[in-house]
Order: sequence, then C-alpha cells, then structure tokens
Amino acid sequence: MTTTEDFTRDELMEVNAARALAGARTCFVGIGLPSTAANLARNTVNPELVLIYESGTIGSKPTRLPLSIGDGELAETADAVVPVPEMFNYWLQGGRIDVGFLGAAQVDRFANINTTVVDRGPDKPEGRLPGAGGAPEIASNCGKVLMVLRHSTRNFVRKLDFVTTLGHGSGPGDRKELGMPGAGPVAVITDLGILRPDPATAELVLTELHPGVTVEQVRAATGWELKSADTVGVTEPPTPAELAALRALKSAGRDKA
Amino acid sequence: MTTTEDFTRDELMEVNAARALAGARTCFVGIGLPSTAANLARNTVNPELVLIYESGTIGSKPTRLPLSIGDGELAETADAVVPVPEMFNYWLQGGRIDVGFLGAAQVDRFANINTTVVDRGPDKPEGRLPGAGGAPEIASNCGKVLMVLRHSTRNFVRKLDFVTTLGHGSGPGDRKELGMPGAGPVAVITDLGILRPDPATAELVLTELHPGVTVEQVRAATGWELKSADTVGVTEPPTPAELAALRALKSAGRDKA
Amino acid sequence: MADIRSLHDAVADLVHDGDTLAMEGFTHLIPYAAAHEIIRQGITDLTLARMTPDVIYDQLIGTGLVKKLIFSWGGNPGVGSLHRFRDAVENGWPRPLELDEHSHAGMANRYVAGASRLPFAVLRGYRGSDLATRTDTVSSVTCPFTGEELAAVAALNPDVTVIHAQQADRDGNVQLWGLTGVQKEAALAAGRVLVTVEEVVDELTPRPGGVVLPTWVIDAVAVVPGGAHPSYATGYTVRDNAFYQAWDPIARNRDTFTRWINENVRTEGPAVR
Amino acid sequence: MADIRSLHDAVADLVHDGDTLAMEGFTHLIPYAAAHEIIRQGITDLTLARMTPDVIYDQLIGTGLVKKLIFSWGGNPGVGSLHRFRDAVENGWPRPLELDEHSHAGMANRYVAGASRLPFAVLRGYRGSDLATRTDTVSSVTCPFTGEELAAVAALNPDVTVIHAQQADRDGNVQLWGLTGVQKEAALAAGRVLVTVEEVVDELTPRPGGVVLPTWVIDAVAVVPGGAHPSYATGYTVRDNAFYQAWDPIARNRDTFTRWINENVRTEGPAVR
Repeated sequence: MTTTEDFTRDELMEVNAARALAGARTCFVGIGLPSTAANLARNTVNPELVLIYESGTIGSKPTRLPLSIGDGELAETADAVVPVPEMFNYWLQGGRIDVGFLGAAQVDRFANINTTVVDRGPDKPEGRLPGAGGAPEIASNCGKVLMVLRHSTRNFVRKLDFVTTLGHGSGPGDRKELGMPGAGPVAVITDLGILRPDPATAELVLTELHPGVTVEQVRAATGWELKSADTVGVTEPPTPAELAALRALKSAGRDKA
Repeated sequence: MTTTEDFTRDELMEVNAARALAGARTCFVGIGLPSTAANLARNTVNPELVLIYESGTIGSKPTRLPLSIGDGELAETADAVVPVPEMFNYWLQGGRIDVGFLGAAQVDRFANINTTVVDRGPDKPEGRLPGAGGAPEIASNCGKVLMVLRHSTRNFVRKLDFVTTLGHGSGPGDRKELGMPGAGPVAVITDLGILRPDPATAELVLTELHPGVTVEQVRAATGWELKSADTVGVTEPPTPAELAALRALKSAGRDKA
Repeated sequence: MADIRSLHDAVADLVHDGDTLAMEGFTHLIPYAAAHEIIRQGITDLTLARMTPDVIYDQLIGTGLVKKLIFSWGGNPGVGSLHRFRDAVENGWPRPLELDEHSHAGMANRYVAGASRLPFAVLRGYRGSDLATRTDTVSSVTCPFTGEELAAVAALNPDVTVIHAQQADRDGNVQLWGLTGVQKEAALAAGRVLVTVEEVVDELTPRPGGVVLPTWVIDAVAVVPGGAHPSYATGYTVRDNAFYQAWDPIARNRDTFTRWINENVRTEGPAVR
Repeated sequence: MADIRSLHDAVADLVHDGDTLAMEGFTHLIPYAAAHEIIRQGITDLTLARMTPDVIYDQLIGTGLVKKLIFSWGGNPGVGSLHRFRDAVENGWPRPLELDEHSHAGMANRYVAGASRLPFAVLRGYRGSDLATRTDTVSSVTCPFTGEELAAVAALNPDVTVIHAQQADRDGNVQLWGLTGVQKEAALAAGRVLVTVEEVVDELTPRPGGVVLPTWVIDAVAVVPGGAHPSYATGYTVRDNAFYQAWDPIARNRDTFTRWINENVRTEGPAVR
C-alpha cells in the first residue's frame, strides 16, 4: 500500500467515505469497505447514524468491524431486528433509508455496477463474481447511493460485462423513466479521489483528489476517458482523530476475529 | 330457551359443535359460538386441538371464554403470536389450518354465507351486518369448514341478500372452478340438529336431529324445502362430563367479564 | 424523529380535516384517548380506516366527523352491533357514511402493500364473494408464471396513522408487545405517525413478541397512561369487558350516545375510566 | 408433527436424490451439520436454494452433489470468493452447475410467495438490471389500479427445507432467535422440514426476537449441538471467523478441498470443530 505522510491510500478512501455520511440519518450498509466507512462515520462525523444491515438489523452499534453481515454483535446492539423479507419490503422498498452504501467489482462511467460475471476473453469461461446481493434494490430505493472501491482500470471500465445494478443507466432521465424512487449514485469514493456524476450528463467526473494524488494518476487508473470537474478540489487530510478512530476500529476487529 | 331433560337446545348445539372437532389438529376459530365450541373441544374430545385466532394467536389455551378475539389470555397462553398479515398469508392462505369454524347471519341451501347486509323490504334501507371479517378466506383456504348457528327461517334462507362468503356456490364443482383449496362446509350444527351437504348435489340436507327434535320442527325453521338424508340419525345426548365442561367454561367467562 | 408532545398538540398538528386516518389495534392497544382528542378538536370529514372499526369508530362516526369508512368487520366484539355505525349507514345519521368494505385478509394486505410502498398486493381471496362488486379497491391480476387469476387489492396509505403502545424511550423509539395486529404495517404505510404510550422509560428492554418502531419513522409520541381504555395494554391494563357491554345500550339511542360523548369526552377532557 | 430423530435418519428420510433443497440462515444458524450428513449419505442431483450460498454450499457443490443453484449472493462473507462454486460454474468441476440467479429482495420475496402458497410475489425490483435476462423466474405484472409495471418473481417452494435453531421442546416445537433471516418463510414454503437444534428443553420460554415454529409444521427435529459450526447459534456458540478465513486456501485447490471433506466430513462422522 502506498503511504502518503502518515496514512495510507486506503485510509484516505475510508476516511472520505465516512465523511460522505455526514448529515445522513439512515444508511443501508454493504459488508467490506462500506461497513468500514459507516462504522467510522458513527465514531466521527455522525454518531447518530442509524446503520441498517441486510441481515435484518436496524440501528446496530458494533464495537468492532463485523466480518460478515450477520455477526452476532450487529443483532445484539440493534434497536430492532426484523426478518429479511420485511427488511427488503418495508424498510428498503418502503423508502425508509437515506443512503445506500455499496462496493462494486466493476463500475462504468454512469456508475452502473457489475458484480455478476466478467468476460475473460474469447477462449476463457466467464469469470464468476458473487452476484447481486441486495444491490439492485438498494441502488433503486435508497434516497441516494454512495460507492466505495479501489481505483484501477480493472474496476473502472469502459463497458460493463453485465449490468447487475443500475446507477444512472445511459445518462440523465434513465432512472426516472424506470420509476426508480432514489437519486442514485452521488459519489464514488476511491483510494485516489472522488468522482461524482455531472449534473448535466450523469457521467462520473473527477471532483476531488486525495492529497498527493494527480489527475493523471486517476485518469491512468480509469478505463474510460475520465473528465474532470471545472475545479478539482483536494480532500482534507485525515485528522488525527479520524485516523485514531479508524485504526481502533480495525484493530478491534482483528483482535476478535 | 327450550329445555330438553337437563340441558338446553343451545347446549346441544355447543356440545355437538365441539364433537365435530374430534380428530382435527388445527382450528381457525371465529368469536362467539365457534369459540365456545372450540374451547369445549379442547376440554373434552380433543385436548390437543390447536386453536388459532385471527388476532394472531397460534395454540391459545384460554381458561375462560374470550369475549373478544383479542383478549389478553389468548396471547398469553399461545405457542406463538404472529402479526395479522402473517396469520392470513402464511398460516391461513398457506394451507396450514385443518378446520375453519364459522358463525353466520344468513345461510342458504349451499352453505353460502351472508354477514354483510340484509334486505328489509322495498321502503326500508338495507340492514347493516358487521361484514366479512376473515370468513371469505377462512372458508376458501381451510381444509374444511364447520358452521354453527341457531336454526330459524331468519337465518336459514331461500336466497341470500348478499354473498359474503362462498360455501358451495350453486352446487358441486363451483369451489373447484374458483380454485378454492379447501373442501368447504361439511357440517352446519344448529340448536335443532345437523345439516350436511349431499355429496351429489352439495345441498345441505338434514342428517341428524338432536334428542327430542322432530324433522318437522327443523323444516319449519328452514327457509327452503329442506331435504332429509336417507337415514336421519339422532345425536347422542350430552354426557355429564360434556355438560360440566361447557358450564364451567361459560361460568368462568361470566365471572371475569 | 418523534417529538414527545402533549396529546392535544400532537393531534392538532398531525390530524387534519379531510384526512384518511387509520387507528389500528386488534382489540388490544386501541388508541381511544387519541380518538377522544379528535372529537374534542372537532377534526372532521375524515376517512377512517381500520380492520375492526369497533367502539372507537362508533364514537367517531356518531359525532359526525366521518364521511367514509374503510374496514372489514364492524361490530362490538362479543357484544353485538355498532349502533352508531349502523345508524349512519342505514339512516345517514348524523351524516351519510360511504363504505369501502373488504375481508380481513384483503385489509391486512392493503396495509402490507402500503408499508412496502407497492401500489397493490396479491392474495387468493374474495373468490365467489359479492364484496368485490361494491368496491373499486379490489381487482385481479394474472400470474405471469402459472396463468392463475388472483385478487389484487389497492395499497392503503393513510395520511396519518395513530396507534397506542406500551412504552417509548426519551428519544421517541417505541415498543409494543402482546397482540401487535397490523400496527407496524399501518404505521409504515402512513404519511404521518402518532403513537400514544403508557409511559416513557429510560431504555426499551427487548420483549418477547415486541415490535419496535424507531423514532425516525414516528412524528410524535404522546404519553397517555390508560389511553387504550376500554381496550387494554398488555402489562399495564386489562380489557374493560364491562364497558363494551355497557356501550350497547348507550349507543343504541342517539340521545344517550350524544349525552355520553358530551359528558365523558367533550366536557371532561380525557374520557372517564 | 415433528419426531425427534437422529440426524442420520432424519436426513435419510427427508432428503432425496433430485430434491430442491433450501438450507437457510443469514450467516447465523446455518445448518452445516445437516449438510455434512447429506455429503456422507451421498444424496445427489440436488437443486440447492439459498440467498447466500456461503461455505456450506461451497462444500456441497465441491462434492458433486449439486446440479443447480438458486441464489442471490455467492461469496465467503468478509473473506472472498467461494472457490468450489466458481470452479463448478467456470469449469464444470466436478460437474456443471446450472444457475438461477436473483437479487436478495427477489429471493426473499420468492420465499414469501412460497410460504403464502401464492404462485408469485410482486416487488419494485430488477429495474435496469441484466439479471432478468438470465432467469425464467422473473417476469412482470401491471398494477390494475395505477398501471405501473412491477417485477414478479416465481414462488420458491423447496421439496425440503433444513434449518438450525437453538431449542426444541419434547413435542418438537422449535424456537430460534437472534438474526432469523428468511428461515420462517423457507420452512413454511417447503414440502418437508427438518430442524437441527442445539438442545431439547422442557419448555420453550418466549424470547425477544424469537420465532416459534409449531411442531405441526415440522417433520423432524434432530439434536445436534454445535450443528451450525462454523456459523453460530446466538446464546450457544460464536461465529468461527477463523474457520471462514481458513476455508479460503482449503477451497482454492481441488485436492486440498477433497482431502478436507474426506478427513473432516466423510471419514469422521460429524465434522470436526
């Protein structure tokens, strides 16, 4: 992992992902990076954030990072535990959740997501990914969607091999036409910076770089001709408090795993 | 109430309604007479009978007759309490219930039920009854249906003013054509005797008289030309144990009301 | 987020003339005190939804505040008729009452669709019944896999749902237990939610059969001990069966009804119990 | 009515070659011991259903007993890929694996329809996704009230569902608590139900969040303490996260996988823990 001063690029990604949850009331949390970000947010910018996991927990307050979406502590610390069908029908489809936080294997320029299969060339079988999980309906029904994943041409692709989860389709208006209640992806936070959809085109453009990262580095790690916003900002470096909280969260996870 | 020897006609009805539950595993219980019958069955012929109330209780074991379908004791003594939508979807529609036990305001010769409105003549407004409650789907989805009500030309009518709940429609085959999973009404137990659908026509015919009741009395209390089965039996008089259990149940109810 | 407020202010802010209002509770936890507050404030032209209208809606209907009733069984459980409901339907007193009438299974699924923010729900219901001929909220859909025709019921999304629960915490999270009926669905289907509670506690202890509604799906909590009377709140009060029986002669007559409402609801503040 | 039986006999009687089998549990209460018994008995040509196939199905798939998988997310949670699942899909080893792939919302609703004995369920889902192009169990219906087109998913009614629970009583009534996932729906949707439990108790005490399945919806109960390992049973065991991490290198290679199964499942009786 490349380090910049006293923090890693992953930590930049995680801290900025957590910051993106400032002001949110409820977050539907995918496992992995989204869970790290959401738990960090509860320990920093948004102590009141209500974490919702697809295993049925509402208001979980874990003290360590859960390895799985059904770790016991998620249920034990929750305000309510509901059956999985109720979670998807009443709470997610019911429009109760402000932010859906997703990871992804492949993303395209309109923030559409593939987590199903990848084409590995003419003589090879399709490569198998885990599948959709909750993502298609999380992306459709949450008020808005945040995404967090590492930046590489393998992940940020010109064309998806399979559309598992619609982000902005082929441009503005597609979500509305499909009757999707939520606003869709509003930010993709990576280890290099932050991409956001251009309001006019819905295409992801570079809006922020992390400290020490150049536009060229981001473009080189993106599979399409990445455009930049009129002004590209630089994210604030992690504060000592943010770093301390993040590292405490991760080591607590390791201790108990 | 006409008494015959040491029991009333209502007691004959209630005891025979309870006996009809011998061998059943699960019973969806309407309030009023069906609830009396089902609770009496648990205290006499069928101690293992699982009582299910539409308020969401499965396996209630009340010690007194509940006044309402949501009396606290129904929940407190239940094996499980489920939300009302689950009761109707997973348990009733799910085909989990052997016997549905219904009362009725009006019944016709095919055991169709009206509990909605009655015609009170050309210059009068329709008379309002309580409505359907759970009956249409109880009658459709339970393995079979038992009915209990007092015998009079007001209740046993030539033509229903409104079909709230389908029994056998207009004859054999109607239920099947409508895709109803259950067998429908198999017995109507009254204070005069028992009517059952003729297997060939699905029309209710008199199959049993209570002790001391004549065929003519039953015909006089029925709004259509009631036919009798080839042999009309006579129900066994209530045993002392049955009467004692019934009276204990009712007085326990009165004490606490 | 639920603010903890007086019943008067919560009702005044959340329940408006012309609203579709659901007050649920399957004989248990019926929010009578809130209904009485609505009567005192004279909030009118209401469309009331409830599976089992019960005495609570008999009272609202009799005071002339209700133009329409959405329901599936309208009786005084274990006692008999709802006389004010019948008088309104049969004779238009004190005003005509429009009906949208269903089966229990249909009503329950209408709330499920509402809570799920779907426009309709599917059930194997209403078959052979005349019910569907008198409502425009029952239709049919064909299964795209088997070709079977099934009943479709329109989602029910009240403008406001009022329920009674045992406890809230200081943040306005609510827990109810015992028979919980269709309250979760009615609350999640609504645009606004008011919960009256027996008491506020420091912390909600998870209970067997407990339903928790987080504060962020509720608009207001009002503390009204005994607010379900003559219904009951498991763990706090018992059902006042004698009241239900006494209601029958009171409601049978327009004058005795009106006098009862004036003396016990309008004049006295919270109804006598 | 559930008989309390040995795991061997219950599996032998209830799970047959060619069955559609659901073994549910959302990372919690996964019935591993029953899966291992199926491996030992060599019950084959199975169609497996499960929202999150997880390591339990990686094991069954790798032993060649599975011809088809119905699922929505196939990974080792928090660790990475399911290598046996991938090898079967990508390379047909040890046999080709047919897929019927959904989203979680779709799978959950397929079980709901199954438990409700409806032929399909409705959701606002699959929009803009290619998922529907690869399955014949997603279609659409039009709302008869609003005209909105919605996704329809076919009911899932397994021949047999196996779940793990904390407790049964001597009559075979079962209670599970903690994360209860989609187990109630999977059980009520099935033709036959087997429940493995941590222990038999004299009486089931109602628990917060408890789901009770009465004995008359269950065919057999088998007492298998620790039968969810490496998953867990709240109140009895904790999740063996180290095992999930250790599984990755074991499953990555066909030989190490086969050796592990032979040594820990086939030879030894109940898997080592």
